[in-house]
Order: sequence, then C-alpha cells, then structure tokens
Amino acid sequence: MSKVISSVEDAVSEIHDGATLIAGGFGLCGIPEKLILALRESGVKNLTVVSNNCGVDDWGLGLLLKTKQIKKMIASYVGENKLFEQQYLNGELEVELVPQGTLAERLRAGGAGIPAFYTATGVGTDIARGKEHKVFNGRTYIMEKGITGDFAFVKAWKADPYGNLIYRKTARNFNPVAARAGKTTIAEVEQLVGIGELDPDRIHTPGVYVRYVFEGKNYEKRIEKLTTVKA
Amino acid sequence: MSKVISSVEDAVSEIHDGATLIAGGFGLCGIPEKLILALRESGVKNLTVVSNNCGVDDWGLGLLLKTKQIKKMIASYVGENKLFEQQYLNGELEVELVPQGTLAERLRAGGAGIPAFYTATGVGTDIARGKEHKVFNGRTYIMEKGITGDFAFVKAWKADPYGNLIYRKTARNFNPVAARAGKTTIAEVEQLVGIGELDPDRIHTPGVYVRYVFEGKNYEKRIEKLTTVKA
Amino acid sequence: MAGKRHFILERALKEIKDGMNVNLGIGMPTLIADRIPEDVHVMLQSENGLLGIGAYPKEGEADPDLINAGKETVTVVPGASYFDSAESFAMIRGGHIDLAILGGMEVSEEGDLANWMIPGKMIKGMGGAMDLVQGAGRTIVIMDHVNKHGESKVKKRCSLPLTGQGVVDCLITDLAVFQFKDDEMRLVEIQPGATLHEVQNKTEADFLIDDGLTSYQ
Amino acid sequence: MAGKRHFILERALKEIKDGMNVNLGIGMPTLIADRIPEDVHVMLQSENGLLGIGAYPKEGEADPDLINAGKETVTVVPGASYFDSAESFAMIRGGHIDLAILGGMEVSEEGDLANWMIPGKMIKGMGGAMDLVQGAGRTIVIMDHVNKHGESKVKKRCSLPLTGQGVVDCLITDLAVFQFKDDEMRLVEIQPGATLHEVQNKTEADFLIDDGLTSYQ
Repeated sequence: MSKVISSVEDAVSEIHDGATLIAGGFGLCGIPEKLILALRESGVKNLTVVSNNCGVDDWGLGLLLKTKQIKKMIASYVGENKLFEQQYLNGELEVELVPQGTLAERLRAGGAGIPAFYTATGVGTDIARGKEHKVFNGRTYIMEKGITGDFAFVKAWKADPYGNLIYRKTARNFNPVAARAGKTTIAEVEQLVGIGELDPDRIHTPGVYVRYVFEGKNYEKRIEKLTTVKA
Repeated sequence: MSKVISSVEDAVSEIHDGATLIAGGFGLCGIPEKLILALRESGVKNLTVVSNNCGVDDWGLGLLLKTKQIKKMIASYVGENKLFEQQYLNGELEVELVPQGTLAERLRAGGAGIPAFYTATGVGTDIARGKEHKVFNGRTYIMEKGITGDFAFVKAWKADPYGNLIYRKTARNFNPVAARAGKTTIAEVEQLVGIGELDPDRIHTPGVYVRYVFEGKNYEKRIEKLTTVKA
Repeated sequence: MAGKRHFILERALKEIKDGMNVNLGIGMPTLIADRIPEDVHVMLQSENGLLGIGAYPKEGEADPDLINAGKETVTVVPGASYFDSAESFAMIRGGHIDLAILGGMEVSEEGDLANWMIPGKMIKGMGGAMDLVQGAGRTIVIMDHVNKHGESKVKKRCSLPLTGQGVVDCLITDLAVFQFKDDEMRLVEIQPGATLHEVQNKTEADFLIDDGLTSYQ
Repeated sequence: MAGKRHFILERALKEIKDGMNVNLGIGMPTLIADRIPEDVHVMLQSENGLLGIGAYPKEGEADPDLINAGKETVTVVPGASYFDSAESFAMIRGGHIDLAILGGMEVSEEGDLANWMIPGKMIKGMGGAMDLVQGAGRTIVIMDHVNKHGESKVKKRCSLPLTGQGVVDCLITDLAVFQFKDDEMRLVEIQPGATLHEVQNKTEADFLIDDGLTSYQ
C-alpha cells in the first residue's frame, strides 16, 4: 500500500479550479515548497487557500498571488506581503482573518469530525460579529466552525511509504492539523525511509491521513528573519 | 524549576475529599498504579473519578471501589468489575457513561479551554437525551461539554525534571488528555532522566501541563488478557 | 455454530479491500484479522491508540504496554503508529477509518444498531462503539440472524437501547446479507445453506429483495 | 526613547517569577527575554510550537526549521519541547501559560486592548494575540503612554478595533503602572522620572489611585 509518488506534478494534477487547499507552514518555516511550485505550474485558478500566512512576495504561497491563482485567503497574519495588500485593495482577493488559535482549532476540529466548538477568543471583537454567543460557567464564548479542505499540502522531515510523518523542530506548526483536515492530503518530505524504519512512538502524523508522499530534493528552506549573535 | 517529588504520598496529600480526579490508562494498560495505591492509603473520600475504565476488582481504580472512596465514576466501559456493579445497584456509586471518543474529546476540550463542542456520536441514542441538538450541513449533532479535574494522575515511561513526558506504545492512551485537563497534574514515570536528555521532537506531553513528577520502582504492569501464540 | 460463524466471517472478509484502514470490533469481528490474505494489505486500527495491529505475540513475548481495544496483548506490523485517545477518535470521528466491523444484538430496518446494553443486566458501557458507527466510512454489522430462543435479531424497530440511529451500511448474518441505502433495507445475498424462505421467516424487519440477489433459491 | 523603553522593560521584568511559563509578544516584549536573570528559570513559549525558547543562534548556526513567532531564528534551552499549532493553542487557551506580555496601541479603562489593526492601513492580521489575551493566566500590556502626537493611548474607550474586551490585567507604560481588577482601573505605580500630575494629564481614562501608590510625588 505504498503512497509514494515520483513527481509532484502527478499529485497536483488532481487539484481543480475552485478547490479549497489547506497548506501547512508558519511564515516560511515548514512550508510545502515543492508542492506550491508545482501548483503554480499547473495554473489552477480560483483557489481558496487556508494557511496561517501567505508567504512573501517571491516565495511560498506568495508565488500563487503573483499568478493570481488565489481567490480567497483564510489566514491569521498576512503582514509580510505587498502583493497581498494590492490585490485585496483592488478587490481581486477575498480575505478572512482568523485568530491563530482559532484557525488551528478549526482545522483540528474539521479533521476530527467536529463541526463546531466554542471559544473565548475574539469575544467582544469584530471577529465575534454574527457568530452565536453562549455562556458557560458565567463566561461568554463564541461558536467557531470546523474547516476541511479538498486538498492539504503538508511538509514533513521524514516519511515512510505508508505516509507516516515526522516533523522537525518548529517546522511542525500547522502541518499536522492540515494533514487531518484535507480530504486528499499530499505530503512532501526531505527523507523517505523504508516501511518499519520509523519508531511508531515517534510518528507525529499517522499515515491514515496521507494520500500521497513525495520525496523532494534540495530544499531551499528560506529564512525570513535571520537573527544571530556574534560567535 | 524541578518538579520532582520523592514520595507519591506528598503529592497525593493535596487531594481533598470531594475532589474530581482524572486518571489516564486503558484497561490496566498505562495506569498510574503507584498514585492509585497512595490515594487508597490517603483515605480521601467522595471522589468523582474520570477514567476510561475502572480497573479490576483487585487492581487499578478498582482498589478505590473496595475502600468506597469513589462517589461518582465517569467512564466509557466498566464491564470488568463486579464491585462496581454491586455498588451501583446498591446506590452507593453514581455512574455517567460516556462514549469513549466523546470522553477523550471532552477531556481534550477541557484542557484546551473549549467549554463545549458538537459531535455526531450518540445522536438518536439515550446519550443524546437533554443535550442541545444542532444541524450542520444537513447532519444532526449534539453538544458535549469539556471536562476539567482538580487533579489528574498520569503514567508515563520517561520524564525530565521539568515534567516533559514520553509514553510507550499503547500505554499512552488517555494519559496525554488527562495531563492537560487536570488543574494539578501528577505524573508517575518509570524513568527520570536529566533535563535536556529528552529529544524535544519526541516529547508527547510538554512539561507545562505537569505539576509533579515521581519516579516509581518495580512497576507491576498487570496484563488483563494475556493472548499469545505458540512460539 | 462454528459453521455459521465461518460463513459470517468469510463474507465480512470480502468487504476488506487492499489499502483500507479498518477497525474490527471486540469479539467476533476480531477473528476476521487472522483470515485476511497476505496480499491484501490493510492497517487495523485499535481505538486505544494504535494503527497497524499485528498478530498475537509469541509465548513469553507479550508486552503489557501493547494491547488492543479488547485488552488483549498484541504486536504491531511495520508502519504502525501509536497515538493518544483524542487522536485515535479524531481519526475515527473525522471519517479517516474506511471501515468498521462490529458485532450486534439487534439491527432494525432503518439501519439502527443496538449492541451495547441490555436493560436490567449489568451495565458495561458503550466503549468506542457509538463513535465508530458515526465516524467510520462504512459500518458493517456481523451477528447471528436469530437469538438463542430463535427470535429474529433483525427487527422492525430495535427494542434495546441504540448504539446509533441509521448507521448500519451492511448487515451480515449467518443467513443473509442486507444493505441499507437511501432509507431502504435490501436483501442482497443469501448465505450458503440458507434459503430465501428461511430468511423471510426469520426476519422481523421489512426489506426489499435486490434484483441481483445471489444464491437465490 | 531608549530610556523610556528601559523603564517599561525593567518594570515588566519584575512580573516574571521563577518557574513561570511565559509568552512574550512580538516587538518590544521580545526584548524582555534578554533581561531575565539567570537565577529566574522560566520557560518561554512561542505560539508557532515551541516551549523553551533560547538565545539567538550564533552566526552561521541558524536553523531554518527553528524560529519564534516573530519568524526570527532562535535556539532552545534544555527541557524544551516542540508541538503543533493546535497543541500550542490548547496550551494558551486552556490557561496553561501563566503570563502573556504584549504590546499595545490602545488600552481602555475597562481593560480593553487594541493592538492589531488600524482601519485604513494595510491589513496584517491578529496572529495569536486574540488567543493570548483570552487564554493566558495574566495579560500584561506594555506600551508608550502617549503616541507620536502626544495623545494618550490610555483611553476611556478604545477607538481602534479590539483585540480583546476586558482582558488586560496590568498596563505598564513609560509613565505608570495600572492594574485592572473587579471592573476598576487603578494606578499602582509611577515610573521613575514621571509625576502623578503628568500621569493624570496624559491619561484620557478615568482611574483610581491606589492607597499604596509608590513613587507618589
């Protein structure tokens, strides 16, 4: 039951115009860089993209802004991207801003079969407008809905052919929730190992959530803000 | 900031009559056996215990039935325990049966600050009685509430002094959700290692959820149903 | 009795396809595992936190930290993973398990299932059954067609407390196979040795007979 | 300006106690990390999935897979752990982070905070701020008392879109420290170099003066 594909193009070819795509990553850390490049080449349009950020102008999801493939963006922070602002102000791009924790939880809920949950986040702010309010133990909460996507792009460190995934450091971030919330989840990884080579106690995303696995070469892994101290 | 305690009695001494206690474990696998023994010795009464099962007559949470320390049990399956039945039929023990997935999710929600969520589990059954029903995308769901406890007992394999925990195989089960849902979480472990010795990518329960860590000796780890094939 | 069970298990086995993720309930469904042919690669899920259940361990090699949902000691197959209970039921309730095969006490013509409680008897609890029937991609119930007293367990309405309402996709008994779809219960197969007449006699539920009914006699 | 910031950071530092789990917001709050004395052991949380932030890496040793919520390359301390975003916010929203220190644009006398959006300017998004102010055990806001035009940022009512309503427990500015409790805003300290008169002049909000006010002049 190998899920290994030898070209990202094959996997991306299933994605249709108007699809909802969930992408892992935080800033440029742990982003599915090969899949995004392949999606750009595919030319698919009118995408709804759910991701914490939208890359930068010339890397990550920002590339899909340049080619105007994104119709709507659901994100928590999009401040690193001039194209984004332009297209939003032009009315070319719809935007739904979601608090980061609510976004993570909505994706987790979507993947876990939970259609909605209550949270205190956003109560009394613009985010709460039009949402159901409910009081539990004297505190007010709003209802937020689960998110699922037609496709999810995930970047992991290691995988086996069944699609079990292990992430590295803070490159984990939204990838596990994206993997669960995608109807078809495509994982790109730095290292593909044989079945049985991953310690079952160390697996972060069980293969059941993953449809395709692709081993990428020469990851760029761009750093957004290099901060160092003198050695 | 070491959380290591050298006696379980010390930690258990904080538990008061009438407290709500969440305990990890599935059957007799991954149960906090030392903490349960210490709690029995403490003689604390009128406990509400939240755990998937209630041990067997002479081991695990069953020990606290014998001493009549449990007032109410919230569990998904209690079929292995005669004392349980007796006390329930006598009216000495209150029982709330919760579907296993709903129990796991209620504990996760409680620990994650989510007061309630919707699930399809139990719709159209006795479990749904008196609960709020809501339709999402044409399907009916019921509202279930988060659970938190005054205390949580957790059993892990390895820990460091900050309380970072790693579980082993299926002994993980309810332990991570118990750890999050306890206001005061006490972990007992088989092996305490130095700070920095656990790979940060391998930690299952970050130490932020754990108040005390105790290293136990000579774990019994009883097997409930030994099933083997001829060698 | 052994013969009856054999036909049920063999028929259920046909529903398990290469590449599936499957949860086999406690009791009779667990017995299906041993019958899965080597060239059909499936991952068996255990709701206590394991995907990739293997065979029972050899004598002397049982690990108390490694059990299935029936609390039996097991082993794992290559590619297995362990996870916590919340993750396990995220998997189940989020629709990621393709197939659940469960035992039953009663199934109704509406596809309702009762399999967890007999009023007046000792309470045991539903465990993960209510989650599985709602969450799995398909739910198959396997059970004897009649009880010890010869009474039909395939009912117009369940008399026992429900595990789930309208959740059964397929019912496999020692006499027949029924499918539930679009609010209709349909007899699709008759088991070896049984007859349509016998199925009709021993079934309280009203059902349609499929045009393509196999083993029609 | 550097001096003002120094007093704010030093005062905020006093709120950080040994053994705490703390989230420091992007910008000025991040600068507090370097000032924490070695004998005060705290775990710094980064909402992108890290508990136990360390110093910036040495030149040439930055790891693209290891960043903080401000997207800066960092290192970790012994005892650190990595986790996913859902776990990170379970931690934050479940009340497991003792203290969050955030920057502010406006704080109202009701303890409302606005710090994420200026209408008419480029939209950036709230990131994790709305979650932190609701979830953390205590929320401390640090900011300049007045804006570039000399106008008070400590308002009767926030004019900017809110990050949270009634969420501020403590406000530390270059002029004063206020506490919010039981629906009351209370001046509890005056910063070095400032006077009560100045605080009163530069504060639009109505506030009580604490009996034990320190640095009263």
